[in-house]
Amino acid sequence: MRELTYAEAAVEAIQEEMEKDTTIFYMGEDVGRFGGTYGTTKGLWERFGEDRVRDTPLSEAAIIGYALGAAITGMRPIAEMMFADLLCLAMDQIVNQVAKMRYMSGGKIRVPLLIRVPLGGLRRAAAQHSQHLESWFVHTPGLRIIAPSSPYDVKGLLKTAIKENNPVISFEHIMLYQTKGEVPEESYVLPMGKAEVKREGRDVTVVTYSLMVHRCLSAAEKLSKEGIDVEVIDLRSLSPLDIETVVASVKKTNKVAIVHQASLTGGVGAEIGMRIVETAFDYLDSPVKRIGSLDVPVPFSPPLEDFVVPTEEKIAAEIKKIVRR
Amino acid sequence: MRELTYAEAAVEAIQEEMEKDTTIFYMGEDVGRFGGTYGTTKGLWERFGEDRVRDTPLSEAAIIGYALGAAITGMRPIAEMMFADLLCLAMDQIVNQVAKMRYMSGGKIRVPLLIRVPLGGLRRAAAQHSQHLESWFVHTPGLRIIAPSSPYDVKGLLKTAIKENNPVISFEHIMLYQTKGEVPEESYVLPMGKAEVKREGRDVTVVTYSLMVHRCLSAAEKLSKEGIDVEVIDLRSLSPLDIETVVASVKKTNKVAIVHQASLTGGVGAEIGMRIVETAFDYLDSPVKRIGSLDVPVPFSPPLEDFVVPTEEKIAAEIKKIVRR
Amino acid sequence: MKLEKEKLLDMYEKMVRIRKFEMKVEELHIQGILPGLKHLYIGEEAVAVGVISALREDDYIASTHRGHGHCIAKGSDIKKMMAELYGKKTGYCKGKGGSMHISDIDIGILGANGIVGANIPIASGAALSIKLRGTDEVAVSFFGDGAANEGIFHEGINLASAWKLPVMFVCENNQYAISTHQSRVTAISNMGDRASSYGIPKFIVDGMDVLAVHQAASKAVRWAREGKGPTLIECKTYRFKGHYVGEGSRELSYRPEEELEEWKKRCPIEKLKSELIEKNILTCSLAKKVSDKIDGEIEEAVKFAEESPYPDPQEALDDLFFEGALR
Amino acid sequence: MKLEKEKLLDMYEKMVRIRKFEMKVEELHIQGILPGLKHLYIGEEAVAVGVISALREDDYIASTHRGHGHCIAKGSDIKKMMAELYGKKTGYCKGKGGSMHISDIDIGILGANGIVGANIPIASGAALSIKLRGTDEVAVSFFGDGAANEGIFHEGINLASAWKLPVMFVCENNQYAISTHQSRVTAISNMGDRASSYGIPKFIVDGMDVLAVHQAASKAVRWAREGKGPTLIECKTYRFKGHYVGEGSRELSYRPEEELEEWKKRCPIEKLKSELIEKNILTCSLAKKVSDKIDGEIEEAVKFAEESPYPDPQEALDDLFFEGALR
Ligand SMILES: Cc1ncc(C[n+]2csc(CCOP(=O)(O)OP(=O)(O)O)c2C)c(N)n1
Ligand SMILES: Cc1ncc(C[n+]2csc(CCOP(=O)(O)OP(=O)(O)O)c2C)c(N)n1
Ligand SMILES: [Mg+2]
Ligand SMILES: [Mg+2]
Repeated sequence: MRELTYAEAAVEAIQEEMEKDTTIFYMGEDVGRFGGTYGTTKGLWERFGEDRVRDTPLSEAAIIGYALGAAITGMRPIAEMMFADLLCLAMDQIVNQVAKMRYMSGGKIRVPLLIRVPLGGLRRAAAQHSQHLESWFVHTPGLRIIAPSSPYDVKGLLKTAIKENNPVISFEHIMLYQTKGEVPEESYVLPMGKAEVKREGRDVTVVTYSLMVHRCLSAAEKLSKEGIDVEVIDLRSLSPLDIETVVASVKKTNKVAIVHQASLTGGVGAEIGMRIVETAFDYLDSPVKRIGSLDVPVPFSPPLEDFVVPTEEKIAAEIKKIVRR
Repeated sequence: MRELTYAEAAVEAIQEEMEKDTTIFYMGEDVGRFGGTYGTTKGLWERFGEDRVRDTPLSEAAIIGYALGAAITGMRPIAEMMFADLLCLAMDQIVNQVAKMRYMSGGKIRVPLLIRVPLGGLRRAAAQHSQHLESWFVHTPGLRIIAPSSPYDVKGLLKTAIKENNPVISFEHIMLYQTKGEVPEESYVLPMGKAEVKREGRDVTVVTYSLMVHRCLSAAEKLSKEGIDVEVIDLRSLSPLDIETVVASVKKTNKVAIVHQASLTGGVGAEIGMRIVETAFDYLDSPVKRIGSLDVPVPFSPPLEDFVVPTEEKIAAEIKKIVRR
Repeated sequence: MKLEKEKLLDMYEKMVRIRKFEMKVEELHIQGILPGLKHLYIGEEAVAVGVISALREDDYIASTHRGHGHCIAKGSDIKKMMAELYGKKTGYCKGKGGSMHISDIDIGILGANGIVGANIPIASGAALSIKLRGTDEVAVSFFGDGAANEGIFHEGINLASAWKLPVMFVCENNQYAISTHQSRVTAISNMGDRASSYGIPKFIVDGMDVLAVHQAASKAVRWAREGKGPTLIECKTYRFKGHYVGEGSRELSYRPEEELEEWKKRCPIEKLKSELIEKNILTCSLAKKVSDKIDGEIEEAVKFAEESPYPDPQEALDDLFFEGALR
Repeated sequence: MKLEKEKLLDMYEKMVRIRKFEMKVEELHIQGILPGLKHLYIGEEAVAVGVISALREDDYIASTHRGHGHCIAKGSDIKKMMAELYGKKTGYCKGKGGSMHISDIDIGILGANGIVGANIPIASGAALSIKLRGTDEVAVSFFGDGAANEGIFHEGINLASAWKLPVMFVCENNQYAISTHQSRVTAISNMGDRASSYGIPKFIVDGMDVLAVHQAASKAVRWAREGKGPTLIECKTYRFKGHYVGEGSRELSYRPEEELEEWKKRCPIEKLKSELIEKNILTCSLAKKVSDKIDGEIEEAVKFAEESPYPDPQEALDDLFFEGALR
């Protein structure tokens, strides 16, 4: 099968949908001719022109508010925040407006709006350019959240997100954009809210998403050589959360770790962990283990950042501890 | 002992500190002669004048940014957001600036800054005036978070918060401001990060904070008549979290429920629950139970809001289920 | 610009409807019948009616916390509005929204908004939608003097002017944001002057004079429909009541009684009434008829609301997501 | 206004120091030695030096993502700066900050900032602090043309003008925010004209002319110290390099080579140099001496950074909270 980068697969999803539906348009900072700082929109401007692929000023709150206004009056906007830390500048529009608009209207208004958000540390970009803020939005009723980890997934999930008649936030790890993977030529979609068992295993379940999927898979490979058989689940969506798939696995392995790059305290891992405890308590042989970034802002210096973010080694070591408990 | 309202006790704390230290000043919307929409600053303007009790324009991001700039250059500001939902407009300043400033400077800068935040539903104020957003800030390294439930606590904790050389957010439930309680004449402080066992009990531990403390205590009274002996813990601070007190109680009762008014998914209850699971797994007789608001924006209509927010009856019923499991 | 008699009478009637609706709301709130927060539009009727009477039915408006007047001027059904204020199932939002969130997308009301200034980009986004669809509606954002100091005012208007969107920014300058007089929190007197930061036309008008407002708005509408972009209209007005119902005596801590009395003398309804009477368009008996008719409507609205059921508690879980098919 | 010879030479030297520091940073980055993101100040030296040379040592500045120039102009130790860019323990922030977060509170540098526009209220807060303490320092916020479209620009400046704070808002208008020319995202040409929205004085100056910048800044400083409040200074300038190091050929997708070449002819350092030579303040041999001296400083800085240790990984956990006593 042909291979695409994650960035290319994402663009392809958008392009296919924009070709079919002229109400879809794209807006954000440097998304036009520049193609997005991280290549999020490469080629779209050339194909669709500047009416439908719109460069905005530095005005994050306005970007989301405009997209919302357009979404409720017949358009299907895709709005981009250049990176997740900038969500902080648009929280009112996202949380107080976008997420609540339909509900507050008593179900009369529809909000078909996709917000794309590149994110992630490990780029030595320091505290204000490295945050994983997904848990805030998981805590916000009214939003759907996806966090695809592969070119295949990002294409399929973005297609669905664009077709959705509800607001969706897509968190896309910047370190994934240049990774390659198989993407079929034929059109396909992936359902939101469906996790994928990336690797089957008997001894322990590891639940993760986004970039950490890859670190967990490497850790699992390494552990398999030591005779530990790890099941790795990629959540793909965080809202809705496919707790069934997770619980089914936990019922099999009786042990579970949750891994994410967001800082540990208050991260999505807490929610996932509690759902497991609530649903599968009697199947658990050991406490649910959470592995996340250390609870500090992301430091700049490489040895510091590498210490803060979960590494393959750390993940492997923690899994081993659980299994050997 | 004399009785004060929660609002009065809070004002007294601020007044005492402002009298001792002229670098303390207060800023926010309508906090001057008007005394704060919820009476948060009643009498301060009369006593300290408009230089030290400053009415701002509607500019939430600027309020926090100004307070930060003043805090790092020799002042000790207290900044108020009129209600928690407005935090959404100041997230960049709070999360990207205030919380990270010291760390990013390598520990050179100090940020003695208190942010006071009235909050809370049950006022029929609907989706944009009723949110409990504390879990976002618990997930933000670099902030201290308090959520006092009584006049005594709010005075003691605010005094400490004002003396702190780190940023503190004080979440104060609007429905508590007019409640009364004993407050000694003599000056006192309460340490941050110390929970209080509000009621001792043998059968089950209930962990809560802010307004829900009162609903839990009523539920506990009711249950005591049915022979169920509930221990109620008021966390008082959410960062740092006094997990020791919680765990000590759980080791005694072997059963635990966490109750908060924030919506359930991704709420602080998940973090607290996971900490319990991580530290006291082998002592748990049943899964940790979380009780929070239902995962929808807060609706306006009284019967709807009352259905969404945990009631005394619901809390009691859930506790009973745990104990009878 | 000469307005037809019917139009003038319609404007008059709408202003009276707003006034009487708000007075009833105040009464019901004070009686403890209506829950929640309410911000009355009394005194400012000329702004909503002046602007909205310059619009077409298919144009959009985005409203504020002080939004009843905009809704009524745009043609909302006051029965459904009243039911919403009661928290009843028959209300505009099935009781989920309340006073600060009434919307009616079918008649172009994009919603009241509890966050000051937040409607500015939303209305502008509707204008972007209009432009992209190639139709010729316009969108209006109403907001106060307080909102004009929010960052979103700046972001929202700048982008609309860069993109030449058909949106009108209407600043209802009643001089106060809750207790805070604008002169204490901004160094300029006319919010309309901020238009120059965005290179757009401004109109600064007497917001107690519905005809003046209407005239400015009509020019702005034409400007927008011709594709020339946004405009900023500042209407100098005053609220005759406290910031919210129940503020009571606190009001007098921040604004002098004489100031209030002065402004009350400039009541926009009285002003229009005497102008219309002078022009022989309105007579005292016709005015009485209008008044009676509206009293009847309001009575009916209250009755409708009273008799409507509350939503079933379980309905709190509905309406969060659109559950139908994907596009 | 006549500047003393020493002052002029000092300004010249600072500009050269900035330029050479940045060229070294570019080189080290391209060699893969420096991690992370870097935004070079090359071409804009006259702004930082022109403004900061009008300040006293005890005045405050708040800087941007493109902040090396401000720090050097304010007197930062380039050894500690370079060490920070390397991520070393001896850097200004012990390696925790990196290029976008260098601060030195001891000499009034409140910090570079990775969030565009975010320093505007922070500098203003320092000005509030000055006013409350009753001292006479001033604070300066630097920001770009892009930042001038952020909501915080509006909120920050409005409040400073309402409170008449001693703060100067310096817009470094290099015409682009990353790839986006200001004319595509705002309808006006001079960001300085926005001063009128806040009733404050504006200065619109040639940002390639350090003496013109210095002169405007000096007036603004006097205005601030006299308690008259904030000012907005727009400096028209241009960055000679891509938005960030490593942007490479993408740069040419958004700005024409000729434009770049035109601006390069207006190099602020060359301009000052020839003016000083003309005035017999500088000679070619003195210029050579300055250049050599700074080359030496920079070599030393690189050596210092190279030889410095990385922080111990565990140190990532330090410095989050002040752990000392309460006040
Ligand atoms: C962003 C925001 N800040 C503060 C509030 C609280 N608040 C509600 S109305 C109001 C005053 C608004 O003043 P203005 O914009 O002049 O409108 P007016 O009430 O005078 O009609 C305030 C401060 C809010 N709802 N939203
Ligand atoms: C609030 C915010 N939006 C977007 C970005 C991403 N970004 C970094 S620099 C930049 C351009 C800034 O332009 P300008 O203010 O003109 O400064 P310049 O880079 O030209 O010096 C952008 C968009 C950011 N860091 N912060
Ligand atoms: Mg007002
Ligand atoms: Mg620029």
